[in-house]
Amino acid sequence: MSDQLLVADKLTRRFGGLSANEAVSLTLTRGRLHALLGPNGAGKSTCINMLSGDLPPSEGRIYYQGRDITALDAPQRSRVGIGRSYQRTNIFPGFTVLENCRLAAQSRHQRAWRLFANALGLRDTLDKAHAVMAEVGLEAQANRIAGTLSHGEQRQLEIAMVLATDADVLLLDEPLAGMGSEEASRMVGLLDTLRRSRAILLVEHDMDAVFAVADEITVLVNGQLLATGTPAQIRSNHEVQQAYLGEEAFHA
Amino acid sequence: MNNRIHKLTVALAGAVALGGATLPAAHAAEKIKVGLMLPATGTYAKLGTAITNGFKLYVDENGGKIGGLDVEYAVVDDESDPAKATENANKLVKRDEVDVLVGTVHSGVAMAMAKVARGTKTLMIVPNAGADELTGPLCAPNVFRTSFSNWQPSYAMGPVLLEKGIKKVVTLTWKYSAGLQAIDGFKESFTAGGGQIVKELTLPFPNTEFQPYLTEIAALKPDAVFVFFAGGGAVKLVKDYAAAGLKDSIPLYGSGFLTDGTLAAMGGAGEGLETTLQYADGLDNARDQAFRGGYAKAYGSAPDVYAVQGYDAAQLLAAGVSAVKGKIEDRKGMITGMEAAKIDSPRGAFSISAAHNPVQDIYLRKAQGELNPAVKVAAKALADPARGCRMQ
Amino acid sequence: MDIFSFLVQTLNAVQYGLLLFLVASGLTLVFGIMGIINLAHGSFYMAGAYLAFGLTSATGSLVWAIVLGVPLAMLVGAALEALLFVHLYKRDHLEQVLLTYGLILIFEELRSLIVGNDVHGVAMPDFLAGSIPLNDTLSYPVYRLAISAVCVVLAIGLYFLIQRTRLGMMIRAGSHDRDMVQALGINITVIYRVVFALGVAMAALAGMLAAPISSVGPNMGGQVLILSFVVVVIGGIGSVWGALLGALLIGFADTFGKVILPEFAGAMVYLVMAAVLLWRPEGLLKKGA
Amino acid sequence: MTIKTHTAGIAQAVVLAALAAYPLVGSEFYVEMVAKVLVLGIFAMSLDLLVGFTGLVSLGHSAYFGVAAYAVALIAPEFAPANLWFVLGAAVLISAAVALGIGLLVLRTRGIYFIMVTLAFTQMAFFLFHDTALGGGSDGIYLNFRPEPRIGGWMPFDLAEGSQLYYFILAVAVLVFVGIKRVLRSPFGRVLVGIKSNEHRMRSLGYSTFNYKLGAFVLAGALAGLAGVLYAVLFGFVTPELLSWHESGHVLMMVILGGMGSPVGAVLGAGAMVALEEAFSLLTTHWQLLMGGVILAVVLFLPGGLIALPGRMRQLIKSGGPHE
Repeated sequence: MSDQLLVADKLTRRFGGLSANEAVSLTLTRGRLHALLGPNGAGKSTCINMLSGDLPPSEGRIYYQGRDITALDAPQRSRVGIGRSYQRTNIFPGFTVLENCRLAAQSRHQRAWRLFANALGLRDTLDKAHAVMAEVGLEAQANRIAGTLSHGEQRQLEIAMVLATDADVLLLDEPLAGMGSEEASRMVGLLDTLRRSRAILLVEHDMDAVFAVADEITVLVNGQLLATGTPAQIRSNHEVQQAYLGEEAFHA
Repeated sequence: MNNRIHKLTVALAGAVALGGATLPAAHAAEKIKVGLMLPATGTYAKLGTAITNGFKLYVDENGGKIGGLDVEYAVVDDESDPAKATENANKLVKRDEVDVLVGTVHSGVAMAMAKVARGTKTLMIVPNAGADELTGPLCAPNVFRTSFSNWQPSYAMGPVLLEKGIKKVVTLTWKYSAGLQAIDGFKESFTAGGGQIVKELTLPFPNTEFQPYLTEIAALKPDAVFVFFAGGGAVKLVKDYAAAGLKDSIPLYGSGFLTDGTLAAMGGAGEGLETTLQYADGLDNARDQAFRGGYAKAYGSAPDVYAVQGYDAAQLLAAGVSAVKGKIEDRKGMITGMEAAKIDSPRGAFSISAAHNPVQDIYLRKAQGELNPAVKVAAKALADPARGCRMQ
Repeated sequence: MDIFSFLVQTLNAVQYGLLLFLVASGLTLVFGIMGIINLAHGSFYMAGAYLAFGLTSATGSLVWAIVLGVPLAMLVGAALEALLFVHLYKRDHLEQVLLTYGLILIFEELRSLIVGNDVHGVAMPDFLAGSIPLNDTLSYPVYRLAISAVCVVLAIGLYFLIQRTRLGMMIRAGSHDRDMVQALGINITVIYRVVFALGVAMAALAGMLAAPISSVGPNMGGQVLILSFVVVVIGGIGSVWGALLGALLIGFADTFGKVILPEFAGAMVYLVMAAVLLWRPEGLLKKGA
Repeated sequence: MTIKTHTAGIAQAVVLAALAAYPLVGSEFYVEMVAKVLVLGIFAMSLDLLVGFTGLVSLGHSAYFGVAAYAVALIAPEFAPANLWFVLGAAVLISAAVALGIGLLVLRTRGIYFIMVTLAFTQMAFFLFHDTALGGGSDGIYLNFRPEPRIGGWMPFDLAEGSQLYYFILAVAVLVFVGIKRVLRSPFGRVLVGIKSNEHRMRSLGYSTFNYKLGAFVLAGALAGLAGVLYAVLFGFVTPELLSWHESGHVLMMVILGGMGSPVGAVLGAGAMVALEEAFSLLTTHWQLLMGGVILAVVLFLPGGLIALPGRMRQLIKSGGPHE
């Protein structure tokens, strides 16, 4: 099944004696958006960090298109095609929006040895940067310093940078955090478009957004996988209701 | 040669230094311009001051003149930093256009100065730095020394120890050229007379944690220990040596710098130490007594060996200037005059060897209170072997 | 090396290590709690030694010199913190390095201006002046053993101060999360001033204690500075126990390096440091771990 | 923006013209001093590549400078001039190789630990030359003849002649300046600046930052080596102190004084440092007191260095001066 892009097989991560993730398995498929839910401290960040290579798992394996990539570090995974955004905005605040995107695009074709080439003269990279800015709607802000953008725009930039790396697996850590409702709905629209050609893992608190956009949901509690299924299955799952969602949320 | 006065204007925007106005100077033959390149800061600052004082004392005694010429000074603080030495020497030679370069304490810095002096044919007098090379492989017609070679004082110690019946010696010094050369000098005369060097201990400069070496010395149990140290390191070694109880069982000997200007700080631990050097306290000569009186009057303190070396640098220069009757453009004549000079030094008269190093008596001294009175002459008119010197 | 020599060398190593710990502990405290790299720490050591020299000459005893000198050093430390170091908290390491490097130059020149360039000695108190014979040739100075004892007492004292006292609690809190401590209503300004004064006083105390067995002279702070940095970094920045461990390690490396590998004695300390950091890039006892 | 680049271009041309014309008017000593400033400028630019652009604060940069200087003195025959191109190439390669070896190890550490490990390696190199007879021990070693830039039988210029040496150094400095500028706008250079800004993000974007940092470290080491070669040729005397951590601190100071993150700033810093030392030492023997004061003042009141001075003044004027 070539559409199964990323497979996590029983990932476990321990910190000292504590297990932050215990045998968590999930599958990301092209064309589908997979949401990761769970209360604070459930181990969502640990999980996404293991997938992106920021944190090595204590046990378990990760496969990308059937290839074992457990041993690859973060840059290598990015180059394979796994891109991620961060919960706390993680951009280059002193650079222009264009340069943020351009640096991201350059990572696909790094040309480190061309010491005397002009980076701004590399057409493919520059075109890519403009393309992703257009895709997320930041084209008009290209020459602004990234640190001066509004919070919502910085979240958009973060997504644009991931897109510029041509990733076909997107690991998005709370992209809606701190956004106004208008910005948020635009972002949800964007996610909807992005999903068509990629596999997306979405960690998000905004329940309405998750249930609106997700194809599949995994619920983590105390580092353990509680349930996986379609939004409808999760909604009706009794354990999930007990442990996490609470009765009220459903009948509201 | 005209003197130029340069003002350094620094345009910070471009970091461009622009040359300034040129002023016609006074007639050259009336005065001699002396470049003093000595440490005014750092570990050797005190030595630099003593040498300067000694030099100026001679000039002042002669009515502000050297060999009949008025003296003008140009002074540079060399910080005892070899990394800046060439540039500092150039300041005096090329910027201030001095007639003679006097300096310095640190051997590495003196080597750099000698390089500049050789390149520019400037007359140079070394008032302290003992590097054997300066009057050895690197000797030059225009480079003189009024102090010593590292080899000299310690070479004189070999026979002294043999005479006392000492056969087995451990040596200890910092691992730097001055120390190693001094040890070599001692080793040469000591082993030639049948003595044996049990072990040569060295510690990294300027480390002063002596305890491991003292333990090793105690285990080796030699007849005596010979060391080369100066300044703060000398103070610490002597105190540690005494505190380890070694002073009474294994006598300590050293090159004279061990106890010069350091006895007060040793606080009694240095009492009775025997060392060899080209100068001593309480020498029975009128020249020395006059010098000491004059120095004390001028600077309010007793002179040390460094002051003597500075004083003699001025004397040697005076001999050169007198030989050409003030016509210092006659470099060759000056050099001949200096080579022939018999310097009436407070340390006792000395002459200049073919390699331009003093041929001098080395005294055996025994520390008493804060003084190093002479016991006897350990080596009469000792000349450095000047190995590798080929004077062009 | 026979067993006797080995034991004595071990004693040398421990004794030297403890002395290094004394200097380094103040550095690691300031480092770990305030996040300040203080290159001028060696200058405080030098100031302590000169203070010992001056006060011993004036009062006639090193004991009095220490009794008077330590509070004086604390005052100076507090003043320096209030005037200068307070501006450094928000700066990066690079600027701290530079500013305190500038301070070294200033302190060294002030020393030269005020007390000159002579080398001085300081007499040790009479009751500690003796030596204990180890065998027929070698004896061990009582004063060195006394210093070791003081260092051990100080290490224990520091442990209690940090682990068991209210000030220590505040210090530990401050080192972990400044904002939280502020929120709890603890006055961080005061804590920092006290910690810095303490660090200065400890460096000065080290200088005063070392004065009788070393020589008091120009540039004496420079060597100690680099060594204490090595100790702090090996131990793990901010960890008092790490500093103790690092100091002992350096004591052993230096002592046995000189005996066993004299050719590499100069580089030995740095070799050990490089090796430790390549093995554990954040020091032996990383803080909080 | 364009006007600004324009004035900067004019300013650079004027400075270059002034530097080129200087030997015609300046005395030998000051020509040599400006040559030294240029050498130190190259040295400072190489360090700025690490400190100002990649965010790696090295307190051991003098190792590469000193190793190359020693290489020149040791490779050159004692009684004859060496071939300039050969010693230059060999010495720079040696520095680069040393930087590669050390870089592989030290780049595993970060922050203050990085500062300290770089210092440790410099100290080791220092003791290597200070404690062994390899390069004349603690007294140092002479380079008796300036190398000859011979290509076959042809000698395009003669370094034994002071002004020709000056122009050679000036040419190298300009080449390094232009070269670094170009490297900084290359894909490689942009990555370095990205690493300084946010290394974590660079990694998650797919850059193996270790390799880039190592590349920068080696490049900086090679350029420091180039400066070391010029230093040895200019002064003809090489001493262990060139490798001491004080020299590392000295060049770091130049970078900060001028304003890090700018090749112009690095050269400016080298010039200002030499000029200040010269001016202060003429004033008093306690000149280090003044030097310390300047360092304090720069860190406290001029965090951007000299290069930021015009901007700050402009701001002051715009805001109507301090009295309003």
